[in-house]
This record gives sequence, structure tokens and C-alpha cells, in this order.
Amino acid sequence: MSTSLLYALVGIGLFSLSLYGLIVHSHLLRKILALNIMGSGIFLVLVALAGRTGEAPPDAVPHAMVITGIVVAVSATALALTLMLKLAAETGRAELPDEGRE
Amino acid sequence: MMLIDYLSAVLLIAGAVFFLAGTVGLLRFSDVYMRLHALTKADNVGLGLMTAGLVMQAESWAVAGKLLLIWLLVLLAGAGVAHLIASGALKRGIRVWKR
Amino acid sequence: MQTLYLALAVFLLLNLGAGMWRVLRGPSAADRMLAAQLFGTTAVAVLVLLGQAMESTALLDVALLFALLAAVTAVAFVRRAWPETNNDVD
Amino acid sequence: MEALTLLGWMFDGLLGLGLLWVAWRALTSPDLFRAIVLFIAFGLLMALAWVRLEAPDVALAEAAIGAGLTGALLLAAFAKLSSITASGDEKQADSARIYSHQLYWIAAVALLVAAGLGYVILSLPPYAAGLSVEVAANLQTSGVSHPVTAVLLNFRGYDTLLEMVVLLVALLGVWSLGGPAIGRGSAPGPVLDMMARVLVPLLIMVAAYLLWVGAHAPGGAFQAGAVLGAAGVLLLLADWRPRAGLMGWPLRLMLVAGPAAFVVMAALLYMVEGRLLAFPPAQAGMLILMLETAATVSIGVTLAALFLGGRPQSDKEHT
Amino acid sequence: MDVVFTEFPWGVMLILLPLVGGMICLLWPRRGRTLGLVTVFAVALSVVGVAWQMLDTGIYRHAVGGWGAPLGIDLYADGLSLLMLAASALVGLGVSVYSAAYFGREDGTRFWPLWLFLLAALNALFLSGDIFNVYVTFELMGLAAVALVALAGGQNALGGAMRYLLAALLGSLAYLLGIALLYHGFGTVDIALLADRVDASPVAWAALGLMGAGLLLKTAVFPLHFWLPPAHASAPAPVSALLSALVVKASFYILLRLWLEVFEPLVGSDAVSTLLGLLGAMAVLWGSVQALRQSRLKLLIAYSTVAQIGYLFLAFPLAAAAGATAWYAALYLALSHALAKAAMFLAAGNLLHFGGHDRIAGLDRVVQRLPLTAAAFALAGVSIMGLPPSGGFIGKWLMLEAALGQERWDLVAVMIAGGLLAAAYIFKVLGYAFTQADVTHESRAVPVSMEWAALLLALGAVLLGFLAVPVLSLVGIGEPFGVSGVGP
Repeated sequence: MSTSLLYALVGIGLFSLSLYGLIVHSHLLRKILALNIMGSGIFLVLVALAGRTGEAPPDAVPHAMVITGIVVAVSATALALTLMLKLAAETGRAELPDEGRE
Repeated sequence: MMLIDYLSAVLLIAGAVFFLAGTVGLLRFSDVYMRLHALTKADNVGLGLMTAGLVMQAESWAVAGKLLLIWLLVLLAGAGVAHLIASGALKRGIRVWKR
Repeated sequence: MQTLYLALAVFLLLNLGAGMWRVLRGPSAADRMLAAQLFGTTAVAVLVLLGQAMESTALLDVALLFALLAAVTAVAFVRRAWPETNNDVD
Repeated sequence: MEALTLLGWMFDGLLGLGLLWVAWRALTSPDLFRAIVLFIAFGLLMALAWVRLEAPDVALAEAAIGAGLTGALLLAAFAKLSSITASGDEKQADSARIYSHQLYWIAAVALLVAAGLGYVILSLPPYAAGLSVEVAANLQTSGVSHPVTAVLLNFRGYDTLLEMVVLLVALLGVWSLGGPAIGRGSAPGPVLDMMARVLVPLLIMVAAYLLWVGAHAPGGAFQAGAVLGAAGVLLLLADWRPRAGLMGWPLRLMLVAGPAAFVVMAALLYMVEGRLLAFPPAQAGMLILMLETAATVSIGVTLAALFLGGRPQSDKEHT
Repeated sequence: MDVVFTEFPWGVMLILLPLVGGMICLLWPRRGRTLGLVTVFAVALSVVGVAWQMLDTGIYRHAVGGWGAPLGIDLYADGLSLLMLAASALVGLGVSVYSAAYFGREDGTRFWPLWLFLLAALNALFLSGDIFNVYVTFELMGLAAVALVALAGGQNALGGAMRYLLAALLGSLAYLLGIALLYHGFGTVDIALLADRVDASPVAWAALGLMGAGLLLKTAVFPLHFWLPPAHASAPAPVSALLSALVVKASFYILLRLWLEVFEPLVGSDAVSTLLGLLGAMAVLWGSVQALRQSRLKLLIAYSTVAQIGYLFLAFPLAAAAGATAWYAALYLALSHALAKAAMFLAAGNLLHFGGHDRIAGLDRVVQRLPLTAAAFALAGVSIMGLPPSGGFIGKWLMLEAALGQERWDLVAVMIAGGLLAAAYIFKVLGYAFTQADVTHESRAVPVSMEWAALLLALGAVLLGFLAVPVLSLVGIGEPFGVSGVGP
């Protein structure tokens, strides 16, 4: 077991934890938090496994991908938070409206 | 190890002790103002001692300067934030703990 | 020296874990935020130690950013997220 | 040497457990504000993890965006939410619609996913160079000497072009949702004023430094832009608002500058080199720095505008 | 002149033009409508240009930055990509003409830049030969689409947009973890190189599971369709048309690409394709039944989309033996569904504009009062039902032929049942359109261009019924389904 594997497994753990959190919580802010943590878990897998280069410096391509991913994540988070606030202003609750309403 | 190494080790360890004190204070003190007091010890003194210890080991002036800059920044930001939180807490009527 | 740097980093990390108790416990929002501030400072200390241990000056830049951004987050808390009315009694 | 590896393992192990624990508490905390503070702490720990994984570029981005700006965004959204929903925060009957036996099923699925993926991770070969050989071989002709910047701006510059547009589209989405920009709070007071006066110039200097250093060391447009965005956020928090005259086309021009520079550069290089974004090695360094400068400004302004929320009113709206 | 046309870089124009158009729209909001229309026309022209070049040279490939895979990103287009690009251009043209009249000045300033960026994302996605680049285009597409849904405002649209955003983000993240595994397993994110390197290892299986799940969620395949009806039904009509016609097809396209190339060594086993076929069959039946039960026109059309997406997945179990025929059938269905469904949503938008509501029972003699719109709905319905002569008929006929040839009576039954149910829900609407409602409503005049846009798209869907040979020969460029495939 190496450092790479350790952190990659932690990343998988974060992915699974937040998958659970995303499904069970109905509050939208929690869902947004869960998606952010899930993203971090995936980024951790990407970067951790890039370190399997022995003594050489780690592979830079996944690092660049993760920086792209972090910027995408903050964009999506900002949009999601605004949408949540609008929805809460409209319905009084920061939750998804029930389906099948008319 | 040279003498300077011993000196910086002492400073680093002393800094760590202040961090510990800060945490203990944060956990044990009984109202937000006292905890604030404990926190600023870690900020100012703990990090200051550590920075001093590391500056002695710095390879270049640039590194030493950057270390000092970091400490000054934490000092400034910590003081400002501490003030904002304390005055905010007073304004919001959080009571000061009395025995 | 390397050993000492790393040992102190581990010690500070443990310290951080202990501080987590205050985040969980509260009771007021300000307490939680204070604990987060201590986290920020501790992380800065860990970073400068690791920077020395791993001989990477780039970590000092990370520490610098931490110090700056922690202040921004704290100001965001004080100015925005802290309820004006005190419903979280200490 | 032995003690060193042991301590390294202790550090990594503690950090890994800490990440999982903090994430778990952030996901399950009944108090919403506490969840957000835990999430900010999670961001700090993530940055430490990036450092341990020898990814200082990612650590910089995480410190600026992941822990810093996302935290500020969440705190501001939490505050607005508290003023919208009656009870304010938390303690709404959460997950009320999910029955406990369903919880077990979902937990079982999540565990299964974790076990399966964990097995896959362990099945990977312990040594893999990825594309590091190709990156190193072409670094000379990329115009910069820092591999991550070379990948972001040159080798995979097209991704970065699209990513700039993603950021812009997010802001357009926020604006099109309407609603007023965040209002001003109580008077900022002298201390905050002083902090803003000292920190904002410092943040701008750090941004410029990161932009410049990115060519040969960890740093670059995204980290610099994020720091610039943080400066903007701090100004907004100190109740500074740009003159209304700047909120019309000058603002829009700054928002578009980054993606537009990329698109124009792509088109021009197509005409000269016959390929999109094919930098001629001799001029690559300068061209990349120009692109990065435009990108930094756009990223910074966009992030600050995202924090502001609604579309700022200019004195003479064209709409 | 001829040289200019054949040498011009049409391919990169497909990406750059809408990006430039969107940015100029943002800088110059008052001219949004004109800029938008000009840009979309130019994009459509570029698709013709690309098709022209590809007829000559076959596969289109462009190494961005001059690096080439695996270090750089390659743009790649074969007949499959070309078909999707053409569908985007056609639907985009119709929707743009419609939107020019539909959106007022205020809403228009929001709509046009978002729509042009969405178009850029779609084109970039169809041209991408790199799975990480596809992730970025997914995010661009998703955020733009969510913002467009939310344009309608109100509780339903905001709820629909939120649900859609969460589903899209979760789908993207699952896809991204798949990328991480593929990259670390095989050292590249280029589709063509992955196709050479991927073997039936645990990494590849896990990546297939993650990416498949993410893409199925984005494509809204039963039972992961929950987000689609609220989002598609509550968006502004032209946005609903874009989402149903194009955006869900984009993730289907990527799934197909990965299936045919990257995961080719894994899909020899029947289990996965059987599962996909089963989900498709369930989607056809469930979606159709739900559509029949709706009382709102736009919800009915949205559930019809769930059903029609199901048809595309019936191709997976059939392709093992029928080869290319099954894929040609699915693609023909995708193309004609894009046109027909866009026409239907636009027609529904006209009815909504006209009567102020979209209750099916209150349609109130629209056949007499809006004959062009009613004709558009009916013609689009012909293609959705799969009646001759229409694009839908060709697609379903090819699919049915493949199923009959393999004696897959279960799939045959599903297809026939789906067709009958589609007939039922479309005639339900048409029935109300002929009769007088109990309560009559105030009515507003519908701009002519909105009526014609819907009608022309519907006519296009029907016309596809006569164009099978040329269209399928275009799709065959570069042999996306392998040389061994049986031709149409």
C-alpha cells in the first residue's frame, strides 16, 4: 500500500459517503454540499493515482484536469445556490417540490 | 545538528505548545470572548514562534521574507477578525460569562 | 530536523482534531466560526512545516493564500451569515 | 529515515480519516450552519491532502476556490436562506420522506459502490507514468516550464477555453434568474475598512505574483483569478460598490475578456498555424501570458459577480 | 469559389461561431435577436460545409494545438457525429426563428446568449474525440440548459430546473469518476486510443458502470427519467424543444460512442445489452402510459420523450446480431424524433400562447382557429407514432425488421404496443383540438413565424421518410458501426 492508494481509497470513501448524503437529504443546501464533497472525492482519486510515477514528479495531466474541475464545480455551485434561493423565495422551502403536483 | 538547529527546534516546539494552549482554551473556556482570547494566542504567538524557528532554517532571504509576510498577514487578519467577532457578539447581546 | 517538522505537523493535525469538538459543540455560530479560524491558522502552520520538510517553497504560497482567504471567509461570516438577532444564546 | 516514513504514514492516515470524518459530519449534521463550517474545514483538509500528494497547483486552487470562495458563497446563501424561510435554518424535518428501511438500502448500495471501487483501485498497477513522459518531452516547445501550466494552457488549452465559457454561463444563469444583488449590511465600521484597505491591495499583488510565477512554478491564471475574485468579495463585503457607470458594458467587457481572448487567439493561430490554439514555440510564452492575464481578470470579476448574486444595475440599462 | 468552400475550416467554425455570437450578444444585448439568428444560420451553413468536406475526405479529424492525442485533444467527426450536428442545426434553425417572435426584448436578452452557448456546447460535444473534453462540454451544456429552463420563472420551472441541475451534476460526476479510472487504467482520455487499449479488466468494468449510469441519468432512461418531465414541461416552449430534441440526445450520443469504441471488448457479453434493452422497453411502455394519463399538453409531450428515448435503447440487444441495421434504426429514430418533438413543443407553445393554458381538455377547436399549428402537431404525431411516410416510420420499420429477423417477439410486442399507445395519446390531443370546450377562453394572436417554424420542423420529420437512402449514406461516412455491419 502506498500513499497514492491510501488517498485514492479515501477519495472513493468520500464519493460513496456523499452519494448516500445526496440521496437521503431533502434540503437543497445539503444536496449541494454533498455534490461538492463528491466532486472532491473524485478529484482526490484523479490526483492520488497520478502519483504512481515512482521517484519522478507526479503526472501533471490529472492535476490540470482537477483544476478545471474545481472551477467547473464552483460555477455549478454558484448557479445551484442561486436557484435554491429563488425556489425558496417562491415556495418558502429549500426543498424540491413534490412531484405529481398539479 | 548545529546550535542554530537546536534553537529553532526549541522555538518550533514552543510554538506548538502555544497552539495546544489555544486549542485547550478554545475547548475549556466558557464564553465566546475568552475563547477568542485563547485563539489569538495561537495565531499570534504560536505561529510567530514557529515562523521564527523556520526563518532560521530558511535557505534564502526570499523564503524568510515570505515566512514573515505570512505571519504578519495572519496577525493582521486575526486581529481584524477577532475584533469583528467580539464587537459583533456584543452587539448581538451574547452575554459575557460571569462566575 | 525533518523528523521534527513532520512530528510537529502530526501534532498540529491532532490538535486540529481536538478543535473539531468546538465546531460540533458550538453553541453559538460565533464559536463554530472561531474554531474554523483556528483551523485556518493551524493549517498555515502545518503548511509552512511541510514546506520545510518537503523542501517545496510553493507550499509557502499555499500558506499565504490560506491566511488571506481565511480572513475573507471570516468577514463573509461576520457580514452575512451571522444572524443579527441573537437566537443562539451562549 | 524509519521514523520519517512512520510519521509520514501517521500524517497521511490521520488526514485521510479526518477527511472522511469531517465529510461525514458535514453531511449528517442536523444544524445547517454547522454543516457549512464543517465543509469549510473539509476544504482546508483537502488542501493539506493536495500538498501531501505533491499537487501544489491544486492546493492553491483549493485554498482559493474550494475552501475560500465556495465557503463565502455558502455562508452568503445560508444568510439569505435564513431571511427567506421562516424558521431560518436547519432543524426542518429533514429526510422525513424517507423511511428507515429505505435508508438501509441506500446505505447498502453506497457501501457496495465503495467496496467495488475500492477493489478496482487496488487492482490498478502500482506504477503508471500516465502522460508524464509525453508532457516532459514537449515541455520545451510549450512556452512555459511548469508542466501543469503547460497542460492547462497549451496541451489541453481547448478544455480551458470551454471552461472559461462555463464560468461565464454560470454567471449568465445567475443573472437571468433575476432578483436583486445582495444588499448592504450594517455600516462596515473602521476595522473592516482598514482590513479591506490592507488586504485588497495585498490580494491583488498576490494574484499578479501567482499569474507571473505560473509560467515556471505552481500558480497560474485560475489561482490568480480566484485570488482576484476574493479581493472583489472582500470589497463587496466592505460595502464598496463600483460606480453604476461601470456596471454596464465595462463590466460585461471584463467578463468576456478571458473567453474572448481565447477564442480570438484560437482563430488567429488557426490562420497562422493551421491548427486551433497551436502556439508557435518561439512566441508561445508571451502569447500564453497574454491569455492568462485576460483570463485572470475575467475569472476574478466573474467570481466576484457570482458572489454579488443578482445582476448589478447600471445607470442606463440597455435591456 | 469552390475551393473556398471546400477548403474553409467549417469544422472549427461550428464551435467558434456560436461562442463568438454568444459573447457579442452579451456585450450588445439590444441586437441579441439579429445576432442570434445570423449565428445560427451561419452554423447551419457550416454543417453543410463540413458534410461537403466529409463526403470528399471521409472522417474529419483536427488536432487542437497541433499536439495530437494522447497529449492534446482531437476533434473527431464521422457520419454519426455529422447526423447529430445536422439535427442540432435543423432544430436550432427552427427554434431560433420561433424564438425571435416568442421572446420579448427583456427575455430575449437572457435567452440568446444562453442558447448560443448551448449550441456551442452541443457542437463541441458532437465534435469531441476526448472523454475529458466531453465532460467540460457536458457541464457547459448542463448549466446553459438549466438556466434556460429557469427562464420561465415560477415554482414549477424553478423546481424543474433545480431537479434537472442536480441530476445533470450527479450524472457528470459519475462520468468524471469513470474518466479518472480509465485514465489511470489506460493512460489516455482519447476515445480512439482508449478503443485500442481497453481490455475486459475490473477498471474497465467499473468505468463502464459509472459512465453508463451517469449517461443513463443524463439521457433520462427509465427509471432515471424522474427529472425530465418537470423540467421539459415547465420550460419556455422553445427551450423544451431544444432539451427534448437535442440535449438528451447528446448524452445518448456519447453513450453510443463509448459503447461502440471504448467499451467494445466488454459489450460482447449479453448481460449489459439485455439490461439496456429491458430499460428501453420499460421506458417505452411506462412513458407512453404516463403520457396518456396527463391532462397538460406539455407534460404529455415530455412523457412521450421518455417513451421515445426508450426506443433508442432497444437497439442495444438487437445490435449484437443485426449489427449496423439496429444502429441505423436508432439513429433514424433519434433524428426524426428530434424534428418531430421540437415541432410538437413549439406547437404546444403556440397553443399556450393562444389560449393562455395547455390543458388538453380545453383546447377548444384549435384546428379551425390555428390550422397551421394543428397541422404541425398532427404531422409531428405521424412521425412519433411511426406511421408512413415519415422519418419515425423508417426508424421503427428498420428496428422492427431487426427484431423480427432475430425472432425477438418480446421487443416486437413492445414496439407495437408503444406505437398504439402513442397513437392513443396523440389522437386524444387531436380529438380535443377538433371539439368545442365547455369553457371558452380569451385568445391571443400567434405570430405567423411561430406557426411556420413548428410546421416546417414537422414537415421535416415527415420528409425524412423519403430521404432514407441519402441520410443513411451520410451516416455511413467513416463506418461508425464497424465494417462488418450489415448496410441498410
